[in-house]
Amino acid sequence: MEVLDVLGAFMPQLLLVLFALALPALDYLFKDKRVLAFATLAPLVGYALALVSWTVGGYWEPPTDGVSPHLIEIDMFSGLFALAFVSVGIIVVLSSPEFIRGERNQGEYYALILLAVTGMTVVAMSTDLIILFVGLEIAGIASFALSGFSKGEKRSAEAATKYFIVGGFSSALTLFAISLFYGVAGTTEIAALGPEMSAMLSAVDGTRSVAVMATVMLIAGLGFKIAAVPFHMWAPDVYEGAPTPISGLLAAASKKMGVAALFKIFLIGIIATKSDWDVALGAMAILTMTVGNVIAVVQTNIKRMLAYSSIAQAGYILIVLPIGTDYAVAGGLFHVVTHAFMKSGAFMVVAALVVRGVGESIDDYRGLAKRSPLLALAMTLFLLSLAGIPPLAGFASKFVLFSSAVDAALVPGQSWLIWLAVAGVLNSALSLYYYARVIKRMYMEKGSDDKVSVPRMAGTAILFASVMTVLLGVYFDAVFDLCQQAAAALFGT
Amino acid sequence: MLEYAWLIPVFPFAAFILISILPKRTLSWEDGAGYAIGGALGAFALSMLVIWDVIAGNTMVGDGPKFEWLVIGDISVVFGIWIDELTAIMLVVVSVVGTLVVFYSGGYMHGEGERRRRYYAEITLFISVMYGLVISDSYLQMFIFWELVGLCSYLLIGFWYEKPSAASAAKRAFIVTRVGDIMFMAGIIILFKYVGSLDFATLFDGGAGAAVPTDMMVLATALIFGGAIGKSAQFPLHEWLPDAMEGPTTVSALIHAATMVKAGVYLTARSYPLLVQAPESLMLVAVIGGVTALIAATVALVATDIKRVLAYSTISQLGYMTLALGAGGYLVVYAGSGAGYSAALLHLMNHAFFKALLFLCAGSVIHAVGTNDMRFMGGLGKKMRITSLTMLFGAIAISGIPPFSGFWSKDEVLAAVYSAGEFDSLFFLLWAMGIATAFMTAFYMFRMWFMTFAGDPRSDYQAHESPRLMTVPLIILAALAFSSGFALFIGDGFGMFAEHSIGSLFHGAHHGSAMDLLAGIFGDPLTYVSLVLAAAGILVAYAVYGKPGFDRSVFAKGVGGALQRALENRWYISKFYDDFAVKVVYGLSLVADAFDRYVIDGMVNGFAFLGTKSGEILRRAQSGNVQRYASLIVVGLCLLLIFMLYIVPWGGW
Amino acid sequence: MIPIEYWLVFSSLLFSIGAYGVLTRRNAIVVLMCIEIMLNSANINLVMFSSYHSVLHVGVDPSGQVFTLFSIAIAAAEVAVGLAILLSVYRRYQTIEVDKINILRW
Amino acid sequence: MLENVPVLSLTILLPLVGALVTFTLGKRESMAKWVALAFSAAAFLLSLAVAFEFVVDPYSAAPGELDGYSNGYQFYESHVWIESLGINYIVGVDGISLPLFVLTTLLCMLSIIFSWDTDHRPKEYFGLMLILEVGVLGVFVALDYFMFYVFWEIVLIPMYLMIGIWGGPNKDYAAIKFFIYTHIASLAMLIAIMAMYFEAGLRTFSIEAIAEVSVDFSSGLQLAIFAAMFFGFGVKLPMVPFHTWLPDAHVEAPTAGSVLLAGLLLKMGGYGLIRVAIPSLPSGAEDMVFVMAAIAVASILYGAILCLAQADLKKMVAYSSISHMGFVLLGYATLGELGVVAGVFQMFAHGLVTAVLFMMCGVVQHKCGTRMIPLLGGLASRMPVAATLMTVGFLASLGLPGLVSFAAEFMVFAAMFFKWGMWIFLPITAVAVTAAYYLWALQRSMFGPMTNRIETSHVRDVDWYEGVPVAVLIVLIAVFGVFPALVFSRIGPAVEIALRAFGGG
Repeated sequence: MEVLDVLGAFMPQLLLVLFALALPALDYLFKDKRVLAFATLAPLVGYALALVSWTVGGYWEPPTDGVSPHLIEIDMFSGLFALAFVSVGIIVVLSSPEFIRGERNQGEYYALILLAVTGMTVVAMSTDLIILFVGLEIAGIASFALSGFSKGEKRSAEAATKYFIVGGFSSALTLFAISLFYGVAGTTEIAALGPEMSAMLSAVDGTRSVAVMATVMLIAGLGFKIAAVPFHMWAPDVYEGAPTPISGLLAAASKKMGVAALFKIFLIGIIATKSDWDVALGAMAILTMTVGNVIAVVQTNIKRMLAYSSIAQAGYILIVLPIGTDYAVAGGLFHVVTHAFMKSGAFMVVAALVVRGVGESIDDYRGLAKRSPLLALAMTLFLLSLAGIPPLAGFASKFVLFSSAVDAALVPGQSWLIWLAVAGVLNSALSLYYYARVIKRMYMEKGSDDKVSVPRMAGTAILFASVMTVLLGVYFDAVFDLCQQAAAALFGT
Repeated sequence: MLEYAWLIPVFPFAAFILISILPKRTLSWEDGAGYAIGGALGAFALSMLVIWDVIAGNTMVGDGPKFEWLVIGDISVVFGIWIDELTAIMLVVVSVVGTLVVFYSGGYMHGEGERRRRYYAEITLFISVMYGLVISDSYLQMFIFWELVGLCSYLLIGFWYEKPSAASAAKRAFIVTRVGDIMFMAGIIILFKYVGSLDFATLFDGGAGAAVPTDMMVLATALIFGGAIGKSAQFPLHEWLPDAMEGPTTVSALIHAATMVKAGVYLTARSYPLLVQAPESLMLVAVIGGVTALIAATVALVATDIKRVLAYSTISQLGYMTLALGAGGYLVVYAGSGAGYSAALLHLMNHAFFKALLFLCAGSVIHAVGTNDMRFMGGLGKKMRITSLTMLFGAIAISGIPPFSGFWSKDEVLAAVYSAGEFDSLFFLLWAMGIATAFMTAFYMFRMWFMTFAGDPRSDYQAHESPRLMTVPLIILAALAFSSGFALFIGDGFGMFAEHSIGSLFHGAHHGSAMDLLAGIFGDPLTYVSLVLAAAGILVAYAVYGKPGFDRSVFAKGVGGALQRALENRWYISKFYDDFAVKVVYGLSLVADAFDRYVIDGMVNGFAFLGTKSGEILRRAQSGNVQRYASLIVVGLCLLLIFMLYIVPWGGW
Repeated sequence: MIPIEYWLVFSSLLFSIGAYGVLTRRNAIVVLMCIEIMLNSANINLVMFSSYHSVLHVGVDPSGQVFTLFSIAIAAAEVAVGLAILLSVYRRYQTIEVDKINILRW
Repeated sequence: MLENVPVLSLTILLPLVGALVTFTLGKRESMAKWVALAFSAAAFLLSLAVAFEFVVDPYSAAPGELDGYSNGYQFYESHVWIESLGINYIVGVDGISLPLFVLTTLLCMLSIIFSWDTDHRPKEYFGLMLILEVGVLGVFVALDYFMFYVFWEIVLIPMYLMIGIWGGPNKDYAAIKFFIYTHIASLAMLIAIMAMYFEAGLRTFSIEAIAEVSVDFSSGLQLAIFAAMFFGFGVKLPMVPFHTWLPDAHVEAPTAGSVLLAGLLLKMGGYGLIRVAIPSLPSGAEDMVFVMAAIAVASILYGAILCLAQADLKKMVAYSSISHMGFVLLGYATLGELGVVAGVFQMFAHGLVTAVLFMMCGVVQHKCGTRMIPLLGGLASRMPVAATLMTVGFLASLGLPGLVSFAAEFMVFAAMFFKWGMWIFLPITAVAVTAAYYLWALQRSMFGPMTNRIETSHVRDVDWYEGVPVAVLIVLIAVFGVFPALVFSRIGPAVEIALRAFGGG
């Protein structure tokens, strides 16, 4: 039983992996491929319920004993991230059956989704650079394969190639950075990085440049994951080429994995050197949101537009790092949660429309309000939420996020942080322009008169996402409370 | 009785409401003339009672019923009624002329059909607010009615709105008088600041007046007089009044001769307790009055439109009153005499009667002939006996021939101006201008009369005498035009009115009996100067226009020609305003519009364009080549490295 | 013992060579191999630092070595998926030259 | 009668419910206007009840006599909303918000009546109108910054859609410009709100609670926050040079949209300044006084001058709003009781008057098919009632005494003179310009000979659903012009509280 105790903390992951392994087998057994989707949903929903009952209700305590304290740790922080990842997983899986109907090897598709989610949760829980890297790679490799899943699609293959090459390159950067950190700190445990490194730096000359190099390479490597400018170039291509539900997964979950990793490394590991990297990251955050939004303005493909909007959202979250207060982290987490719903929701609407033969061009959305009022309404909700219009979820989280910059800027000597808030709100306004353009197409222009019905399962996913988008905007007390607990957990206070 | 004086405006106002909202069928005779007459008569009756009370020696100055208009903190604006002798004079004018004009309208507007309803609504509204203006007990209340009479004037000038000239004249009248109103408003705001109240009772109390610094008092009184300049059509804001003749003649008679345009004079008279504290303002009043009197009279010399002649004459006579008030102020300040003041008031009343008479006669003529242009009239005297006779009464009265009313007041005015010269020799010049004006007045009035009634018809028309509804008011007014000057012999040379109205400032104009007064007037050589000039004016008019065969082209030569052109172009003042409005103001607005469109909005659009354009440019970087993407990662990495090592190396390791 | 700088220079060179290859080689297979080189340079670092830490610290620090094992396994998996993707690309594009794969852009 | 009834919440809720009902009508589209009218009328009646139950001078009332009374706010409700951030649901009205509150329900109801013949997507049209009403009402009663901001932003969406769907030919540009321009301004305000929240350090967004602390903020910070708020509210107001969204939005918006835009949305800016910015940040306000005054005077003059150049009747009215809202700002800039009360009253007055103007522009548009003044002329003979109503509206707008705007304008001028003396001659000239452009427009469109530049044979007079709302408004304009004390007496005490920080005004 000791083995099981040791693995106790890994139980959820093991469960997911188990199902992932079983799915290809199920693929052979059942003709009705929807079974696969339900089989995928089962562990995800179970996991989600467990997480909810723990984080929200406090009815269940996750196992935290065994070796896990050195490698992974289940706390509010990881729990919240895991909840976000699993929620996105559920939404993606729900809208997949209709989307990939007719594809071969659907079992693998679902299995890969489960694996990707597994990897992400591992990253969120990791306390050690080794396990963090492993998690990144599990999720990464699974998503390389997923983005190339539509084998009949030229674009899908291309997306996979690009994703894979840039992803591999970034993995190498990350690994090299980790190796350097390991070199200057002598440990791979995240919490010990800072103290050990300080000791080493004062003991050995010339290590500063190595440490800076390591920091920079880590920013680059993880910057790839969250698609921060200038490491973002892959994102639009991949989001456009990948199967739409997978684009949703990448934008809403995979990116958040990068955020989790960044938070852990920068805010726990090397927080001691904050004054070295905060301006650089602040500048990068502003650059990221601006470039993302500015290019999104001129996009004509909705998936590409959403991709650029994701880049911008990454910029918003990035401001947490230079601010570095637990309120900011809570805001960042909150935005991770809300963004998970609104961005995946938006992609799922696109997916549902693709299923019904509506194209991916923004112009194809003309008159959608007449053709499918519900989908148009849901899309409007998601887009307005992304733009930060109250009383929707995106507003609430952006409010906390930007306010954390204001909060920190009121501290003497840090007033430059106000520019993060200013850049954030200006970018929000800019983003409104292209979101509103889609709304305009849907509501103000005339399109074809054919009605568009809502695919049932995708509809469920969209409904779920929209309910959450509204709920988290109107009443977010409980969730924000969780985020604050999670932030406290991250800082260990 | 006085505490019910606030009911005076209520009668015509009720008529206004009824005429406005009653369904067409229930409106009786002439589409509401009945209601209008009823309202006017009600107000007339009540006014007479009030006047009776005033003559009996009762006044209500600051102690009547009150209406709290608004309160902000410790500032409270309260309205009430103010009845004194000055009010009584205006009440006489408004009630008599107003009632007669409404009667007259019953005949004059007969042919207007459906529109009569609007006419009666507007004219009753006017009468109502004019009463309101007269009985106001604070500057603000007065200003409110002041603007409302302006509104009615606007509406009635534009009565025939489909005529472009009428629509334009209405607008012009409103805007030009509003320039004056703005000054008025600024003036009372100044008083408001220093005294904290706009009640006459507070302001005219000597102590409150001391609260205002001297220069501010000069400014405030000058600005308030600015309101009078606009409303009473004084130079340089006088050009709207001739244009206002586009309205029905009844309107010209009532509003633009007898009542509303007197409001400016009334305001100046009302402000006397303040004006006498600011001699500079008094001089301004006098100069403006003198200049106005002269300039308007010159233009009237050549006008061919019968109503325009009367309009310029009105302006000129208003200038007289203003001049008298200005000079009277000096007399008050330096001699303690109210002669100028009482002269102005007497002239105000007299002028109201004879000018209303002249206008209504002109209306009668126009009604009969169908044109305003005197060049196409002539020879009407035989066909329109009553009209020509009553108009002759008016012309004599205005020319200052004794014993008609105009003589008494005009003589008093000139005498007052002359005696003010004792304190500032500028008044001698003004007196000279007044005398010259008297000459011209006699000339152009008889020119008009001769051109209209004498000689032979110069065009084809079937003229006939107007109906009784119109001629009876003419006869009544003619009687008044003859007799109202005798009011000079009431109460110390009309000075009773002055005395009570401005209270402690001075004592009666002339002490003594009527015989003393007469002796004073006819014992003064200056009286004969003006008489001779008036008679000369009439004679010249007869020579040139009354007798056939005079070659008038002699005027059109040389300097005379240039002068005539200048006069026909109204000294180019109107043109100047038009140019100012069209070229300067409208030009400015066009420039501003372009500025708004291209500079301010251009910046907004520029930002938007910048956004999309930079998006287009940045988008090109997304070449689709994955190795470029990877290269950019390396570039970014290097930049970050440089940034962290060299640009912002905060240290901390 | 070989001075640590030598190791660092070596691994950095290796890394740079790999990176250069990724950025310039047009054949996707070669790009794949260059990524492996980069990963391996990191592995060298890990192993090297592990042994140096063992000298500096009291006792043995195995985590670098362990890490290397993990990363080798991951690299293998990555190559497997990568090759599969390249195969699928070849089917669609009839080429695996990375600069020809660019219908997704702007 | 209204004790223990959450009447303000109900008033906000009613249109919301109405909107949901309207949206779910399905095929029964023709029912939409009835539903909308019913709910907006109910809200109007409720707000009237509030107005009648409102205690004019709460300071003279004995303690305990007033239920739900807090700091001058009546019908006060307070509930915890988001505890972790200190966000509460607090509503209440005082003398400043009451006139605007009633104005909102009134104008919404009248606009719905005015839009009676809307047949293009009526469900959405009336539903959005009700949502707009919810937002505006919320802004006027919210006493919590977060709530305030939420309602503030809710307003944008229905207006964006109204312009975008039912707008004129250039609607795309106008709608997005309106949306983004005013959104940017709101965001500036949002940052200011955040700064106040954190600097106060009370963990509450309650406007009252923060105001108690924020008056003692350092003057530099106050200035910064006030500047941000001023920008946020000022764009909405709108102030020169941030006004260019307004003419575009108005020209393209459907008539009812313009009515609500000018009648209510602009008021939100003015309301925000006096509810939030000035009382909470006295030192900041004092430091900005000259900026405020300069901008106000510029708005008054520049707006008026621009009106002269406009050929589009509606655009002219739109620019006139800039000019008239400048008076609000000018009143505030004096930071004295007189000016501020007058400014608040001017908002109320402008709400009534501008609604009439835009409705009449709408009538001209509907009946003649164009609003371009050069194409019009002589319409008075074909549509006498419309001409009369329009004339009264124009006269009210140019500040004719006896109508509602005069009291406000006069008192603003007085307040300005009290404070700055002769500078008054700058804005006061606008009075003449205002008269000029209104009367000139009237002359060219309604008077003169009948135009032959457009087909006029089919031009009719106003329909009942157009005439009734305008007539109601005109009656109110006259009533409040003669009895402004009805409103002033309620505004006064509230402003006194608002200006407490300035040492008794």
